[in-house]
Amino acid sequence: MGTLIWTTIGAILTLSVYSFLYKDNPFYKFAEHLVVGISAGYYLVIYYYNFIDPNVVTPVFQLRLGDQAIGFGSGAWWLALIPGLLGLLLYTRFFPRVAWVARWSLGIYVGGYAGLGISPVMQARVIEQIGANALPLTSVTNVLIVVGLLGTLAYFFFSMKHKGILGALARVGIVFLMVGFGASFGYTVMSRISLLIGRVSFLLHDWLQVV
Amino acid sequence: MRREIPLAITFLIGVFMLVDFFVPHHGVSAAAEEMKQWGTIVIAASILLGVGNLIRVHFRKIRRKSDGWGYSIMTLASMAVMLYFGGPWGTIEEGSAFNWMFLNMQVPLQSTMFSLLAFFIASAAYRAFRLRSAEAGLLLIAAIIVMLGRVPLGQFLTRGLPEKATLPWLTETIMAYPNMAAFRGILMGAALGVMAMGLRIILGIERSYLGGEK
Amino acid sequence: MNVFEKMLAIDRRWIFLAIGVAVILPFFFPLGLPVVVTPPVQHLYDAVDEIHPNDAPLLLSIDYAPATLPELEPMAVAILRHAFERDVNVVVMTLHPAGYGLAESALLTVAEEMGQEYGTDYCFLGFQPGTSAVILGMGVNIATVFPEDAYGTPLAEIPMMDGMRNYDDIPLVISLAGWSAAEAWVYYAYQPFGQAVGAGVTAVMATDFYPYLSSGQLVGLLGGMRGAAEYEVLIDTLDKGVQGMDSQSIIHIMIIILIVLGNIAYFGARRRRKLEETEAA
Amino acid sequence: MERTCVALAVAALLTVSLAGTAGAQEAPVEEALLDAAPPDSVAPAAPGALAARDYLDSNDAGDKIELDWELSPDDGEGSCDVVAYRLWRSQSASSPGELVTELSPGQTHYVDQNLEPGAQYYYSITAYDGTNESAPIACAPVSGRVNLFQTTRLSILVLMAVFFALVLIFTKLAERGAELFVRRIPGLNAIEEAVGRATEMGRPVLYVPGIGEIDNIMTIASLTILSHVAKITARYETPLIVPTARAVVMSAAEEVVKQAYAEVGQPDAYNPDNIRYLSDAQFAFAGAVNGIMLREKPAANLYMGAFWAESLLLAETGFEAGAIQVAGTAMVSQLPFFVTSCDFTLMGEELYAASAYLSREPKLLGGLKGSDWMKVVTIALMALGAILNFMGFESFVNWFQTQ
Repeated sequence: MGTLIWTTIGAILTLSVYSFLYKDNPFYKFAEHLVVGISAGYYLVIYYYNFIDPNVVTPVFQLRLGDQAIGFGSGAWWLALIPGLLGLLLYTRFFPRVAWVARWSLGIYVGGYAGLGISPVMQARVIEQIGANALPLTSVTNVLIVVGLLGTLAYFFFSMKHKGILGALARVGIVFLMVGFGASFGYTVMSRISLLIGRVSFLLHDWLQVV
Repeated sequence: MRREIPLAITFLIGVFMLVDFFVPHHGVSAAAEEMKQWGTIVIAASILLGVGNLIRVHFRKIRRKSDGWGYSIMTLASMAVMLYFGGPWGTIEEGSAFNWMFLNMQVPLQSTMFSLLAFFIASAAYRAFRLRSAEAGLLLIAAIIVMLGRVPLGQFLTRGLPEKATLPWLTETIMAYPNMAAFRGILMGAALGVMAMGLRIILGIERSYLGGEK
Repeated sequence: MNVFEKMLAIDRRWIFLAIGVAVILPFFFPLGLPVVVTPPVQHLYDAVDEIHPNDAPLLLSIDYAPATLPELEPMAVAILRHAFERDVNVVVMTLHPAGYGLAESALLTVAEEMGQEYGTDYCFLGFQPGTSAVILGMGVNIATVFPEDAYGTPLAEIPMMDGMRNYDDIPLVISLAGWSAAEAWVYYAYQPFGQAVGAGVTAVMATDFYPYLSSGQLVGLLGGMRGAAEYEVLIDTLDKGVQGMDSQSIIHIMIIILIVLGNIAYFGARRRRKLEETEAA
Repeated sequence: MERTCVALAVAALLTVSLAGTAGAQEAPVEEALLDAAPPDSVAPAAPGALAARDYLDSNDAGDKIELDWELSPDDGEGSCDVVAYRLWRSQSASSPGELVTELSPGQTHYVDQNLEPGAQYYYSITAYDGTNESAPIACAPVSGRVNLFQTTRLSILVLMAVFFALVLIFTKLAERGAELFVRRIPGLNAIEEAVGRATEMGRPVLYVPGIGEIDNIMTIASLTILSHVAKITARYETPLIVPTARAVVMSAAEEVVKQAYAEVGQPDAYNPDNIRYLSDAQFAFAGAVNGIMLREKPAANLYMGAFWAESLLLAETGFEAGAIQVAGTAMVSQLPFFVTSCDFTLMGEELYAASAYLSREPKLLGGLKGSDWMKVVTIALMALGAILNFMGFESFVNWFQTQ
C-alpha cells in the first residue's frame, strides 16, 4: 500500500514534468519548484553528514586529546580546524562589510585545484596523445587520424589568419569536426530514448501495471 | 591587503599541488591529500551560501507578491520538510522519510527531466539538420548513417552486403576514426587552454573569479 | 504560406507527440521488427548454452544502478530465462551498492516465472563493497568474500553452493554494468585466474569494449538494449529488449524521415522565395 | 593435470584409510572426494626460493615490495595438495609475524603494499593444504626506497616547462607592448550582438556559467567572459540573470557582476536577486532554468562553461522561447548539441581564448600565443615520433608513455 502511494506520487510528478512538452503550466511549475526545494534540503543535509560532520565537527569536538596524531593525514583535530575555519570564512559573505574575507577560502580552493589540474591534463591530453598519434602514414586509418588531428589543431590556431596552407588545413579540420559532431549526435539518440522508455515503463508497468 | 593575501595563498597552494604530481614522497602526497579534503569541505560548507541565496530570492518574491509567489512558498516549504526529516532529530538511513522523499520525489523528477531529451533531440534534429552548407551536409549525413547503423533495421537494410559495406561497420568506422581524430584535436587544444589558464591563476594574472580587478 | 513553409513552421509538439506514441505503442503491440543477431551476442549465448545443467553454476553479477536499468535489466532477464530454461544453476551477486534491490527483483521474478527453487537452482549472494578486492578474493575462495548468502545462510548449507571453492567451479561469469565493473571482471577475474567473462554494457559504453572481444578477454558482449533484444531473439522469448528496440528503430527512422522532410521543406520554401524575388525585380 | 590430481587424491584416500587402522585420524571419504586436497598429516613440500625487492626500482612512495617465489613441488603435481600459499611479513627475523595474504596455487608473484617506507621487513612463504603448512621459506630483509622524483613523469615535466616558458615569454612581450596578432573569433562578435539585441528589445540577458564547480577551469573562463558581458549590460541597464548550480560559483558570480557594474559607474543598477543559486541537482537546475527562460523571457541566452546532458534541454527550450543563443564549452560530448541548437558556439579552446580576447589584456593574450606555439611543438614531436617509429627507434615515443 505504502509503495502504491509513493509510486503514485512519483507518477504524478513524472506526468507533471512531461506536461512541460505541451507548454509551461501550473503542474510543471509545481514540479519544478518542488524539486528545487527538495534538492536544496537534500544536499544541505547530505553535505553535512558526509563532509562536515566526519571531517570537522567530530574530530574537533572530540578534541582527541592525548592521542599522538600529528602531521598531515593523521586526522589530528587541530588539522580539522583549518578547513572548518575556511568554511566559516565563506560565511563572511553574509556581511557585506567583511565579505572580501571569503576570498581567502576561494583563493585556496581555486589555486589548489588549478595546480592540481595542470599536470594530469598535460599527461592525458598532450603527452599521451603524442605517443598515440605518432603514426606512420602507412594505412588509411592512420592517415585519417593524423590528418583529422592536424586539421582540427589548425582550426584552433589563433595566431594567424586562416589563409593559405593554414586556411586549407583549417577547412579540413572543420570537415572532421562536422562529421564528428553529426556522428556523436546520432550515436546519443539511442541512450536518450532508453531513458524515455525507462520512464514510460515506470508509468505503465510499475504504476498502472497494465503491461 | 584584501587581494594580495588571497593571491599569495593561491600561488603557494597552487605550486605545491603542481609539485605533488611529480613527487611520490609520502609527506608531500599526504599533505596534498589533506588539502584536497579541505577543498571538498569548503565546497560542502558553501552550500549554505546557496541555500541562503535561494531563501532570500524566494522570500522577497513572496513578500512582494510578485507573480508565481505561491510556488516560492512551495520551494521553501519542501526544503523545510527535507531539513526537518534530515535534521539531528531525524534520520537519513534507508527507509527514513528523508530517504523516501529523495527516492520517490527527487529521483523520478530528475530522471523524467533527463528523459525529456528524447523529445528534444528529435526536434533539434528536425530543425538543425538542414543542407545550408557543405559542412551542414556532412553533419547531416554522418548523423543519418550512425543513426541507421545503430538500430537493427539499419543492419537489416544492408545485410547480405560485404561486411565493409554494412551500416554498422560504417558507423563504427566513423566513430573510431574521423570522430575520434576531431575530438582528440579539440581535447588537445582545450588542454593547452586549461594549462595556460591554470598557470595564470597560480601567478595571480587571472583573478576575475575573485571579482574584477580592484 | 505554401505547404513547404507550413512544414518549416510545424509546431514541434507534433514531433513530441509522434515520439511519445512511438515509445508507448510497442509496450502493448510489440512489432518484433527484424533483429539481426551479431557475433558478440551469439558468442555469449553459446557460452551460456555450453554450461552443463544442474552442475557448476553461471555467476551473474548484476552491477547496474537505477540510471541504466532500462538498458541493462532486459539483459539480466533474458540471460536468466536462458539459464533456467536449460536448468543451469545460477548464482547472482552485485558490486553496485544501489544494485542489491535491482538484482534481487530481477532474479526472483524470473526464478518464480520459471518455477526454480532457491538453494538448489539459484542463489543470491547480495552486495559486497570493494569491487576489485571482491573479484580477486573470489578467485581464491568465494566463502571468504561471501561467507553467507544475502539472507544469512552460510554457503555450506546451500546445496548448490556446497563444495564450491573458487573460479575453478564457475564455468562463466557475466557482468551487467553501466560503469567500470565489467572491466574490473576482465582485469581481476580473467587476467589472474583465466576465468571466462562475458559482459553486458550500455549502448554508449559498448564501443570501448570491442577491443576486449577481439583480444579474447571477453567471451561475448551485449551492447545496450539492442544486445538484450538480440539475446531475446536467440531464446525466442521477445520482451522488453525487443519492445525497446521497436521503439528505438521506429524513432531513429522517424527522426531520419523528419530530417529529410525538413530539408525538402527548406529547399522548397527557398526556391519559392527566390521566385518571388525575381518577380518583384 | 586435472586427472593426475584426482588420481592422486584417490591414492591419498587409500593411504589414509589404510593408515586409519594404524590409528591415524579418519578421513570421511565423501568430504575428501569433494576436495582435491585430501586432509592428511603430511604437509606439502615447501615452495622454492623466495625473492623480495623494492617495487620497480621505485617511482612509488617506497611503500611497496615485490615478491617472487618458485612453486611448491606439490602444487598441481607431486602429492598435489597445495590449496594456497601463505605469505608472512615481520619486522624481526625471529618471528614469522603476520599473515599478509593467501594466494591461490599456481601463483608466483605478489606486490605487498602500504608498507612503511624505509622500514626493514622479513618475508617468508609457506605452502598450505588446508590442514598442514610446509616449513617457511624466508628471504633476505628488504625495505622500500622513498623517491623524490617520479622519473616516469619526466617527459611531462619537460614539456610543461617548455609550455610555461612559451606562455611567459609571450606575456612579457605583450607587457612590453609588442603587437600580438590574434585572429577574431566569430563566436565573440555573436556574444556582443546577442546582448545588443536584448538591449534593443528591452528584455533581460540570461547567462548560464555551466554546472561545473569553480575548480573547473571552464567555469573560471566563463566568469571572465561574464565580467565582460556584465559591463555591456550595465552600460545599457539591461537586466542580467545568472542562474548557478554551485554555491561557490554563485558567490564568485556575484563578485564579478557587482565589480563590473561598479567599473562602468552603474553600481546601483546591480540587482542581487538576479544572481541565483538554483540547485546542485543537475536536472532540477535545468528545469528551473527552463522556467526562467519561459517566464522572464530573456532575449539572449549565453551558455558558457562546463555542461553535461542538460545542454540540449536548455538550448532547445531557449530556442522555443525565441532567444538568440551563444554557447561555449570544452565538453566534447555536448558540443554537437550546442552546435546544432545554438546560433553560435565557442568550441573547446575558443572558450579559453575568448576570455583572453575579450579582456584584451596583453597578459592574457600571452597565454593564448603560448598555447598556439605549443601546438606547433606537439605536432613536430608527433611527426618526429612517427618517423623514428617507422625507422624502428621506438624509445623516443615510449618516452611519452607515462602510464
